[in-house]
Amino acid sequence: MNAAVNSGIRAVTHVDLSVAIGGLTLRNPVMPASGTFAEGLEKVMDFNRLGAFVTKTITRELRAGNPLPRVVERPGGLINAIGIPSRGVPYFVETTMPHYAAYDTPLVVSISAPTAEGFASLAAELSIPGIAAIEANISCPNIEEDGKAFAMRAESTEKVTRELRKATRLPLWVKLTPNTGDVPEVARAAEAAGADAVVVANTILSMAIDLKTFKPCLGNIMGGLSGPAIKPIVLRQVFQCAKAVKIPVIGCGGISTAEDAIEYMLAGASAVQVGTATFLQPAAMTTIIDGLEAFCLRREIPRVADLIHGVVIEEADEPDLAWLDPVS
Amino acid sequence: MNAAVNSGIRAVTHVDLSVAIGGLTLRNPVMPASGTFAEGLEKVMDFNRLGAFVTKTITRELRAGNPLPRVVERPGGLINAIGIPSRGVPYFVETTMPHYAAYDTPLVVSISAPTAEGFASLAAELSIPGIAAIEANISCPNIEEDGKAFAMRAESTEKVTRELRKATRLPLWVKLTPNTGDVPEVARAAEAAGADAVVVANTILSMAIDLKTFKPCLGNIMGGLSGPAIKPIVLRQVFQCAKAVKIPVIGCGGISTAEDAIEYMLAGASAVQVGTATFLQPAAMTTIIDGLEAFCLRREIPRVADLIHGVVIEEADEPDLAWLDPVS
Amino acid sequence: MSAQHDQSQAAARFGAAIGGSCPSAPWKASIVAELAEVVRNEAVNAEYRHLVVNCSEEAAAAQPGQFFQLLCPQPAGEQPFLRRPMSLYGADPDKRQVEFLYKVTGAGTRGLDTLKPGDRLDIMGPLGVGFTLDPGWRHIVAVGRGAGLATLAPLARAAKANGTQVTAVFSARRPELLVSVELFHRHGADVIAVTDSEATSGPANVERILRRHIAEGRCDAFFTCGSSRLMRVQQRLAREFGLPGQVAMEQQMACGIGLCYCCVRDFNVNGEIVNRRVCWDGPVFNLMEALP
Amino acid sequence: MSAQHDQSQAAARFGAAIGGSCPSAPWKASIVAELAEVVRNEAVNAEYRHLVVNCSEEAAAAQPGQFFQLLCPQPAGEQPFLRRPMSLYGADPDKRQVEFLYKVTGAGTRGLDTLKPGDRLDIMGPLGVGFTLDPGWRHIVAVGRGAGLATLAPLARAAKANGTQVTAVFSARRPELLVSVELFHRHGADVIAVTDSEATSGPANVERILRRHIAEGRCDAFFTCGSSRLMRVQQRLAREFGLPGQVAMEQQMACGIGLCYCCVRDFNVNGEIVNRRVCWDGPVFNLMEALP
Ligand SMILES: Cc1cc2nc3c(=O)[nH]c(=O)nc-3n(C[C@H](O)[C@H](O)[C@H](O)COP(=O)(O)OP(=O)(O)OC[C@H]3O[C@@H](n4cnc5c(N)ncnc54)[C@H](O)[C@@H]3O)c2cc1C
Ligand SMILES: Cc1cc2nc3c(=O)[nH]c(=O)nc-3n(C[C@H](O)[C@H](O)[C@H](O)COP(=O)(O)OP(=O)(O)OC[C@H]3O[C@@H](n4cnc5c(N)ncnc54)[C@H](O)[C@@H]3O)c2cc1C
Ligand SMILES: Cc1cc2nc3c(=O)[nH]c(=O)nc-3n(C[C@H](O)[C@H](O)[C@H](O)COP(=O)(O)O)c2cc1C
Ligand SMILES: Cc1cc2nc3c(=O)[nH]c(=O)nc-3n(C[C@H](O)[C@H](O)[C@H](O)COP(=O)(O)O)c2cc1C
Ligand code: FES
Ligand code: FES
Repeated sequence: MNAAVNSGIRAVTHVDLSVAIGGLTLRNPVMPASGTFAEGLEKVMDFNRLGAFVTKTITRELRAGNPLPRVVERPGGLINAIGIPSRGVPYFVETTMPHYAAYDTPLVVSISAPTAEGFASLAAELSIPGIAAIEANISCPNIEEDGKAFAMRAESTEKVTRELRKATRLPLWVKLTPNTGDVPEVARAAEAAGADAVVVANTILSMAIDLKTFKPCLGNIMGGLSGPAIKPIVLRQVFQCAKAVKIPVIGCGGISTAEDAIEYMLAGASAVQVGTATFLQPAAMTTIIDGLEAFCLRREIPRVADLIHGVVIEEADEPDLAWLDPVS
Repeated sequence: MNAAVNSGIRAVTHVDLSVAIGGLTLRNPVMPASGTFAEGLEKVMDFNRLGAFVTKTITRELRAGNPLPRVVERPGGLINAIGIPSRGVPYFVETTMPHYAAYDTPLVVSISAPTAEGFASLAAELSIPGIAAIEANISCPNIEEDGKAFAMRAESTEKVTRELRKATRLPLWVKLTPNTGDVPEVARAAEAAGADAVVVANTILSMAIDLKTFKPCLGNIMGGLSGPAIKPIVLRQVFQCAKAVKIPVIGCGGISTAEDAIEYMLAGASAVQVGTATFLQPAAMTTIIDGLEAFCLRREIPRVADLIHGVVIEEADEPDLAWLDPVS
Repeated sequence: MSAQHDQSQAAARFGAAIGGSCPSAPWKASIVAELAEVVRNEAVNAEYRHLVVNCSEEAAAAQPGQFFQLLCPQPAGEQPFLRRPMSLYGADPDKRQVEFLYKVTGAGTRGLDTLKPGDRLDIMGPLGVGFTLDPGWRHIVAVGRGAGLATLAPLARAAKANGTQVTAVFSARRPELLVSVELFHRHGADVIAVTDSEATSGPANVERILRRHIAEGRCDAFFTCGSSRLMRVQQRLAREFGLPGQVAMEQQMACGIGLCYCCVRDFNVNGEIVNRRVCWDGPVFNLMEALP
Repeated sequence: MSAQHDQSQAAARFGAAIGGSCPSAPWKASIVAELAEVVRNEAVNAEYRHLVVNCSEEAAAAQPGQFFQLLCPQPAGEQPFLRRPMSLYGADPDKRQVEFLYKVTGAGTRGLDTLKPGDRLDIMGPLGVGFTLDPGWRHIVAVGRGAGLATLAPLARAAKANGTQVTAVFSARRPELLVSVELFHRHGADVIAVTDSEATSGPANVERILRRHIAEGRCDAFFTCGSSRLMRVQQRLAREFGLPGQVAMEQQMACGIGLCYCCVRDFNVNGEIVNRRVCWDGPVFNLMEALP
């Protein structure tokens, strides 16, 4: 169909799963989404199979996180307002990092701060051996008032990314919010300011009300929606961003199966992050890796990277009626 | 819990379902969402039971609509890129309007145009007996390039609403898009420019790719997501808008049951529109009306309008652990 | 539709206008969504299943060519969201039953396949405009392929009641995949089977068969469904011999009742290209206006 | 956890680091999500159901106080999204079975209620930190109410194996709602039932019972679950008499394995308020550190 797919090789017997993400080469494109991963999963899966580790967002100061209840379920998704409970940097460096040092998998640390300067100094402090990349969570909808965040606007994104870029030589990933009208514009701002990749996206600001008590279901009133419900929305944003920037886009939103991951890669994602799916199927990430490999073998695609932005867009100036007649 | 709920009346034997929406009093708060309603439904339900009729968006010029396929389903929702196939104003006035004139239910006509002036002249032309209100669809994500629309920005919303206000004395409802970062700001702009109500919201711009062909599932590449999947997101936007403006907010997004409608009213909606649910249960609207009445009777709420913005927000400065101990 | 109007106006006069509080208004639905009870759901060959359900009076009043929208159960791991259109395969107003003949192709029909007698299935209908039989026709020819055979099936019985003789030309990949041959025989129709495996299903052969019928005065009208290739053959012959015809069309559907405009197709109405909703203006259309 | 480390490092050395292409790596899961087969799912009284499933070796190795996350089937019209935490009610490593005792309260447990023998249920576990039995303890007292009785149940067997005598003080609204009394008797435990309907379940009466046991030297440690009111009584007595104790806590859970921080509670650790994840640091905690 497109060149990458019919690349002339007859029988693909081995699939190269590796992908390049802004300075890093990952053994495969599958990694956890920040805040949905911790050491507990090592009892479920072999950590050496993952493309990367991504930590829960950490902050400089100690934080308690949001009031309870912190999650509420809805059909097809989860609304969370965990907030960012954080034990601070020393705890992270002394206790969390050594844990992951045992594996041959790059460690990406997610950071957040209330100011651009705060982001920069935190990034500088964490630019140490053992950390492979920094993911700047400038999109968390819970910590700023009424869900606002840096990533809501191109200007604030450009500013914070520029400060971060000055502060670290590590690969810099910037995680965007889906809660804005023009995500590709924000992605361009991050690229212009020196980001090595953008992660699209965080959760979608949402709400739920309890009909028994008439109170919001979450202690924080509003929270972020994740899971299958948001997949078509974030997939569209990934598609738009991949057209807008040259740096890699990492897709994140409702990915539960290998098919979901492939759809994201076709839309333009160079890698994917898996969040809520892990809560339902703790081995989701390794199942997805296996499924990616099987799909490429079946479709004779030698490198998983060939899928990236593989969506076939045809000019259709009149209705395509070809599928209408499946029986003749 | 709140005053409206325990209003001192012991046994409610009759519920007043009427609501006031910017100059109109509706017999109940339930009406169809534009583009999901037509005369076919009169074979399914008694049209005299609806709060209002809302037509498919019409334009001045004849339009063909988008290339096929125009819809694709996803778990919990539907992505559509119907576009606005329109037979123009004369056809509407001569053929469609008489049809609805047979009922004692107000007719709301949804209009769209590519420019503010186009909107205004269309509104003027349709300010005729038989039309109870105008709903300006300034949010349709399919007609403007890459999903942009007037309702993406406060300034363009203010401008188009001001022109519309000058052009008609009919109640003016402005339908907003959920695809922007600050919906309440846009709602405020519509209010400032003279809108009588805002409808929150249209569909959420989305995408789906076919893994067999690697092509987008929709002829139009992108489309709008509707149905249960979007409910938590739009509910949040209704809550934010109801805090931001004094004019009524009409909630629209994923409402399938009376419980959904109540949740929207608690969040701040004065009325609700039902779209995709009708495709699955054609009598969804009348079922919701019955359910609203039954809920109010059960909870001893004399007027359905008492539900509006009835959500109970408590200051919670520490985790609320009360629910933890259901057994003692 | 005007009857509808009158009823609704009556409702308005008698107080339904007061709103939600008067569900006992004299208005009455002619299209219903209901939980029908599965009586039978069995394979008829490697591809097709035969589904019979007990239903309401309104649903059992369905006419040949009309269809239903089925809310299919979720098969394991899949979540079909929309209803699925299925032609009426048979209706029995006395027993209050309707029948469907469906091919298992995707998530929705895989869901249908899980139904067992006694289970409930949410069916919505009857929908759309069906076939019309002119009382003057003495002999009609029905040409179908694939699921089109299901759609044409109720014609056999209706034609018999109309005193019209039917020849059915049925096309399939292999003889064992033909369906409803028995049913046509039972109603006194002739069935001519053409198949890919026997190399008899090509347009040239079908045209030969049809010309023979026309020549023998045994083709007052064409009825067709399921193959645009065969439809084109009939359009050509209908034009040549000035014969009328009807075709049942398919199209992806969301609402099934004319609300959403996702099921449109182009039609050639006296040289002008006109856009119509298959679910509401059809699914049965004038053969000469259909575009492949 | 350090054993895990060693295994994973070994895996790294032996080539698993090459990535997705080596699923046969020597690494082995100790927590699994699997499709267990339902053996039994029956009501034990008006509120509780007893569920027995065939499972893997890993799951059947669950310890008293640990729990599983069950992916409940969807009951009609409802879509529970998250898994639901359920305490281990019994485990048989030989038969490879685990048991649960659950109360039907909402969408998830209504879904569990639809399971029939032979059906599959996706269970994930064993999860969390369970109870600890000191080999030196001769007599322990277990105090439970509601679903807490399910959580305490596997203690009866473990205590017997440890040579420890158990007195169970079971609280319920009405006598007929008490569960697992038989089970405790079978393992040689004394059961004292207190109920609301007989006005014996108040804290004052429970305190009297506990004080008698302490006075008689029949309370080396407290174990409790299901009532913060009764927990406070035990905390007071434990402090007064310098006795150890363990409490199993509940909290809403999303992941069940320490990833999401939705299940946190505050604990008083030597006067300092500390935040802990019930699913990962518990669900069993030091009685003296728990806050109601
Ligand atoms: C008016 C009408 C009558 C029909 N009658 C019959 C019948 O009697 N027997 C029968 O076997 N089939 C019939 N079909 C086709 C049947 O609707 C499809 O096979 C069915 O919807 C496939 O659903 P699925 O979930 O199994 O497949 P999927 O491929 O998973 O469906 C995905 C989507 O595409 C749509 N779709 C897929 N194939 C078709 C198709 N051929 N036509 C229209 N939409 C399609 C589905 O409705 C759904 O929205 C009819 C179609 C129409 C429009
Ligand atoms: C570690 C642990 C062990 C448990 N063991 C048992 C047991 O052995 N037997 C038993 O009957 N119950 C037990 N429970 C409680 C059980 O998990 C809930 O009753 C169940 O989750 C209710 O789900 P639902 O869908 O039926 O109710 P819903 O009210 O519809 O649930 C809505 C949400 O609230 C959560 N929730 C509701 N009630 C509770 C609760 N009491 N504790 C925690 N979360 C809750 C659900 O998990 C879900 O996320 C245990 C809870 C925990 C945390
Ligand atoms: C419980 C929970 C906690 C999260 N915490 C964080 C966080 O700390 N930092 C962050 O950048 N994103 C956080 N996220 C967002 C996820 O990383 C991810 O962007 C989002 O959940 C969408 O992906 P999914 O649909 O696969 O879950 C959190 C999500 C969940 C569900
Ligand atoms: C098939 C379809 C067509 C639609 N056409 C229009 C339209 O013409 N004008 C408009 O303002 N909204 C249109 N909408 C949006 C709906 O009015 C509504 O805002 C949206 O679907 C969300 O509500 P729901 O989740 O209840 O469907 C359309 C939606 C669908 C599904
Ligand atoms: S399916 Fe909606 S108009 Fe035909
Ligand atoms: S439930 Fe996720 S951390 Fe405990």
